[in-house]
Amino acid sequence: MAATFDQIFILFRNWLVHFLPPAWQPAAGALLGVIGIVAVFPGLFALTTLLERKGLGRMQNRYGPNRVGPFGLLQPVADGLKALTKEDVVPFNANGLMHLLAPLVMVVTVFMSFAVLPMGRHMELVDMDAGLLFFFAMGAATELSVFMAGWSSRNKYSILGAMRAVAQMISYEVPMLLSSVAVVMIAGSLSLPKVVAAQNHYTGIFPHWYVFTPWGFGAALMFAIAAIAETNRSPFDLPEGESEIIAGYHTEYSGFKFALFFLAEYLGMFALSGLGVTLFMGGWSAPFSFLTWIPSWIWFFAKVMLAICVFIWMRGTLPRLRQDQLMNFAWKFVLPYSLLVLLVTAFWRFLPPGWERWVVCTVILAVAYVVMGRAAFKLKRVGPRSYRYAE
Amino acid sequence: MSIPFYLISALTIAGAVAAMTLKNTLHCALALTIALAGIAFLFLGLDAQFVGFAQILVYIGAVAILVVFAVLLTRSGESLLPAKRARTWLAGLAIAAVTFLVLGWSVLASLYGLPNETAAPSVTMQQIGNALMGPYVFPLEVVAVLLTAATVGAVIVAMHEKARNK
Amino acid sequence: MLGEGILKGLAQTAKNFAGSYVSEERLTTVQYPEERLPVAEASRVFPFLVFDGSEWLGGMRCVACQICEKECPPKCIYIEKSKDKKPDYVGKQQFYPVRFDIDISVCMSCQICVEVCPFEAIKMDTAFELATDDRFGGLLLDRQQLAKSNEYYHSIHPTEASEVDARLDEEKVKAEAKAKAAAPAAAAKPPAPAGGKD
Amino acid sequence: MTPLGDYLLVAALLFAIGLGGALTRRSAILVLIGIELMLNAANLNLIAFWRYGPHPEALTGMMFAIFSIAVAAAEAAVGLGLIIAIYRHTQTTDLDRISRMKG
Repeated sequence: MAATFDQIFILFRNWLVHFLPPAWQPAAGALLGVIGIVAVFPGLFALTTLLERKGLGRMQNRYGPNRVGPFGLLQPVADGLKALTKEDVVPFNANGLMHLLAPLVMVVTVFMSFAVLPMGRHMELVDMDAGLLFFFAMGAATELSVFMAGWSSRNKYSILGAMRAVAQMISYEVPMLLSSVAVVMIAGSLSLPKVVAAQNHYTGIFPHWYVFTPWGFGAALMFAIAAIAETNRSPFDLPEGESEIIAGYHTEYSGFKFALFFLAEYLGMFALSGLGVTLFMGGWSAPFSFLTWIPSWIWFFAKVMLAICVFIWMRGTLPRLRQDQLMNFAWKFVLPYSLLVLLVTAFWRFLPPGWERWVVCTVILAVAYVVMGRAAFKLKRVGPRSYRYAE
Repeated sequence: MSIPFYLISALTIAGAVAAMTLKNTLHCALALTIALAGIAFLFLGLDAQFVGFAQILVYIGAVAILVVFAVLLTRSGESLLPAKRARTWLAGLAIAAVTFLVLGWSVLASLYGLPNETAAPSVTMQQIGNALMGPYVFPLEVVAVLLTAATVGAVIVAMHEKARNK
Repeated sequence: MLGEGILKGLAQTAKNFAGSYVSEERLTTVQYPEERLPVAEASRVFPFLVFDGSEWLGGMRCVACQICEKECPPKCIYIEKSKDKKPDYVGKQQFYPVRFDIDISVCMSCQICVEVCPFEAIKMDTAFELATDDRFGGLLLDRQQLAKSNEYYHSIHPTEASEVDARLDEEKVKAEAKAKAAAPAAAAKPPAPAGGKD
Repeated sequence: MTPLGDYLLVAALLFAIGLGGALTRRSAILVLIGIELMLNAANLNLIAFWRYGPHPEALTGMMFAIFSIAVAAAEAAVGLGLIIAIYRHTQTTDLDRISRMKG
């Protein structure tokens, strides 16, 4: 019974598709998969906007939105309606085509990066041999659309915001790749379902997730920092911070195009937290061995929502980093530490399994973290500010 | 004779021509991106998955944006260049046409000798990894050193004048 | 160690988040239309005209002396004096305003008119839900809209109202005593022309 | 299955366009874009020959293409660094005016 419930979507799709003549069946199956993704994630996006505003409210000792619908559940519908009915103002000498193309390219590329995420047992849309590389290739394309948005609205603030956003996304993409390469080194394959399969077994009741190994925890930490920076969220949301340069690269956007940017940002959050969950927290595998009867896709979406709550938690807590602090932090702490994590993963890979490799790796990572942390403090780049103006 | 091949190659060539002929330098940079994306799809058409994604990641993800940054930093985005073409532009075009004729002729002349239909080789990442670590480990290290040198070199070359000769 | 501050901050917001579900008094939000915060006693929004008794025009204390009109910094009070007179609370014949308009879109609630009014005729109201859809006429309140009873005054500013009433009663007693004292002198003199004094 | 010849023709055309652009345009950045296109055309040939070659499992073509992409990226980085330095020095990216070696 549990197996059928676990594979319910696959069986449902096969049942739907078998009405068609066999020639069209694979295409129809793929189409249904795409429709599934395009329906589920914008729905989750609507839920997350509400979750975010209520969560932030509760953190600041106030209720979140509770006017529209019971407990504010219809708030996303209200926001969506507002975004759709707002007038879509395009600046006079803006570059019409690029101004329209930027949000579309961003949303399309982010949606394409969902193709490789395994959302359940056998539930990845495309089982690519180089799935992780495809994911990052799509991530790289979003930077270009950010720049197109910034440049095509021909407004000084949006160009500034776009340049800052692109610089930030590029400098945090390198550590993100490096930390996921560590996982590939251990899992032995770039294909995400194989990565999940490598983590999907248990000793006693505890799973073999990579986040519980020393190198995995270090890599997960760096991946989390890079993911938050890659989606321009919370402590790293300088490019679109309201108090900074108005709204950065989407200053000149309004109405539907602005809603598309908003959707793209949240889908980017889902994609990256989905990838983080797949790489480090065992994708769709159950947290304890006695819980495996619960369907696999429930675990994937539960972990993704947990990651989204961490995003929101960070947003409710941390002040915004300045551009020079942000870039220094990327190149002088996150990147070196990711390289070190890669080295430690190599040790882990080639040391015989046993307590020695646990000790060796943990000691190296801990000492490096403390030493580099203090060094970063001493350089006054990352620590509390002692200078009046950024030189 | 497959339709997608013609579509993609038409897109690529259109992007390349646009990249070379547009007046505004920034439009050229974006046309270059379209051409690079087209080439990436051609690689995927040739079942070279790894190279296709690497192409997207490296070229569209980094090089195209680098070009765009350069265009903005040297402020050649706004000012339309007075004379679009170099003084010796006619000679340039002639040379390009001649090279294309020679290459085209050589391809067409040897067309019958080229193998047309072969089974698509299934290349797994495992094989690429082993090849990179096996016979090609030396070039890999050389490229690593080269990339580091290039990064450091580019930073020093482009570093702010005042900071450099301090 | 890098990141200590972050962890402390996260712990704090987590405590807030959890606490808001556990102890209700953490949440200071007042659901406005349903629940309301009690209006502070000394709060002021726009002026209103006080009248004694039940009939708003007869009992109106304002004697159209136009001091408040002159003193009002943004000049948003417009008064026209009446031709005839009417008795005030002491019984003395006084003028009354035929037109007393306040433009509340201009008024800045500075309470100067209340301070300069010698007759305690204008006080500050606390009603703040004054939204209208008519931008011009709707925000120019005439004397009838401004006139409110003394009981209402007592309800919004109890202490101040009682002081004012005490002062007015005291003056009334003094005026009657003076009138009683002046009455025999008036009788000794040839009877005064039939004045309107009661 | 598209025959090898078509890929070679497309690559040749791309190469010619890149060469033409590099030779005729005045702006340094556009010359660099032209060079980028030529390198990509060469990559396309490499992959085409690897794909239709006698034993594709040797992966030689693909390795060449991977290394050529890496080298081209490095070259683009250094090239643009040079262009920015030249621009900062001579305030122009117009190649006809930066033809003197003087200081």
